[in-house]
Amino acid sequence: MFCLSDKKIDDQQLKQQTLDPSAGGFVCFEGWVRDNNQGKDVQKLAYESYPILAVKEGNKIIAETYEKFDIKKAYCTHRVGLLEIGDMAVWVGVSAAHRDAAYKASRFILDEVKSRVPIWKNETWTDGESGWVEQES
Amino acid sequence: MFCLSDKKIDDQQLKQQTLDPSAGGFVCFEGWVRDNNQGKDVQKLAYESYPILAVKEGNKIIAETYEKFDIKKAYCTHRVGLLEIGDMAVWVGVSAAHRDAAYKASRFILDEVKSRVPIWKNETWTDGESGWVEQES
Amino acid sequence: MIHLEILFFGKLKEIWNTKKLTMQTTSSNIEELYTELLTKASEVPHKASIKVAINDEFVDWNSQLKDNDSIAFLPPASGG
Amino acid sequence: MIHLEILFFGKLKEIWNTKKLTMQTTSSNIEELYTELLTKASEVPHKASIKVAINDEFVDWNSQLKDNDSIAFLPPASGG
Repeated sequence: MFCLSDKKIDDQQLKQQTLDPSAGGFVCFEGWVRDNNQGKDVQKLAYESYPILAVKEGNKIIAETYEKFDIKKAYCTHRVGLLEIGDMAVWVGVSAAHRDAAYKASRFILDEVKSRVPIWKNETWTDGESGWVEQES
Repeated sequence: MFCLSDKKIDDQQLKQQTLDPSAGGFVCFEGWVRDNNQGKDVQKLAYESYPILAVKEGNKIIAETYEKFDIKKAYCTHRVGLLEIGDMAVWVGVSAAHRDAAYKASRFILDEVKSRVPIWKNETWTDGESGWVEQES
Repeated sequence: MIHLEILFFGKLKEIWNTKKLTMQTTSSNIEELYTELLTKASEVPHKASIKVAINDEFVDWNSQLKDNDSIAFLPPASGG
Repeated sequence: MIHLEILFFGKLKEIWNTKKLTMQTTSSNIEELYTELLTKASEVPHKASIKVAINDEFVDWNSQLKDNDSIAFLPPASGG
């Protein structure tokens, strides 16, 4: 399942949802707000989203993941709104019988979410300026 | 750092050690004892190790990881002794500025640990039999 | 004449200086509507990178418009 | 004659029916020692998959032995 959250992401709860007694492997990715990005000192940032479409597209990605990879469970939550340095921006968790599927599915979800889910990052830098950030490769 | 542990792995503490304010991504792998393996129902299992050599080889892998990938921190802990279903057998965590390095370094550590670190799995099945398990591909 | 709601996201809000506007138009598809909207833009955006949605569904640039549609223009995603 | 300690791990413990033995030998390297030990094995293991350590360091099969060395024979790792 894919969710948007305007509060701190509860990664422990998400992990509990992802666990499965028949799964031997669990891969999780967490993206945090760094104190710097693309050479600038970041003070805080905001993620804007198009909520209905974001949830729809995110869940389409999760459904594709279940089709493409031999996994047990997959969850992804993306934070929106105002975030501080060190806040978690995105959490992706996958459980699977074998490690290869868990790694590949996790990476697939993260890459697809970054490129397809309508969410946009606006950074405020320590010099007081702010701006929309283009996707990094 | 690579460690062996004969007690339950404290993944929360390991994660705290791996976090880094300049790192934007964190990838973690957890391997659990499944209720089945290679078609047999597993009741419990034991990991035997050659402790001195295991710690030496594990830390050699961590050092290679820092050389090969642009990462901030990497930790791996492997459980040894008697484990129950659902216990965590191995934890690998990597923090990095970018997701690609975090994923690749995490997978590298896991694969190398599985193939090079002198640890052996002995499973007890629900039919009462037990045996040494060959590495899965 | 049809009545439309137009939504802009991310940096497109700055280019059109609004996040939402309503309008009457004779444009019959997205392509024509976009050309019409360009007259109100403060700069010309990189069109190839823009995605379009009608009523909360991604659609093609040649999609037809009908009365009371809600059209969204989306710059490249930058989440994660 | 040198005095050695031999350690077996994993399923090699079952093949040699012990996890540790001490012995006197005239074998001068690992290769010779292994051939000598095969006479005490309950079955012939897959040699190509066995790794060897002397005094807690991985070594080659042609490594020389000296008095009081501790030699370990390790089947393929199966951790993780």
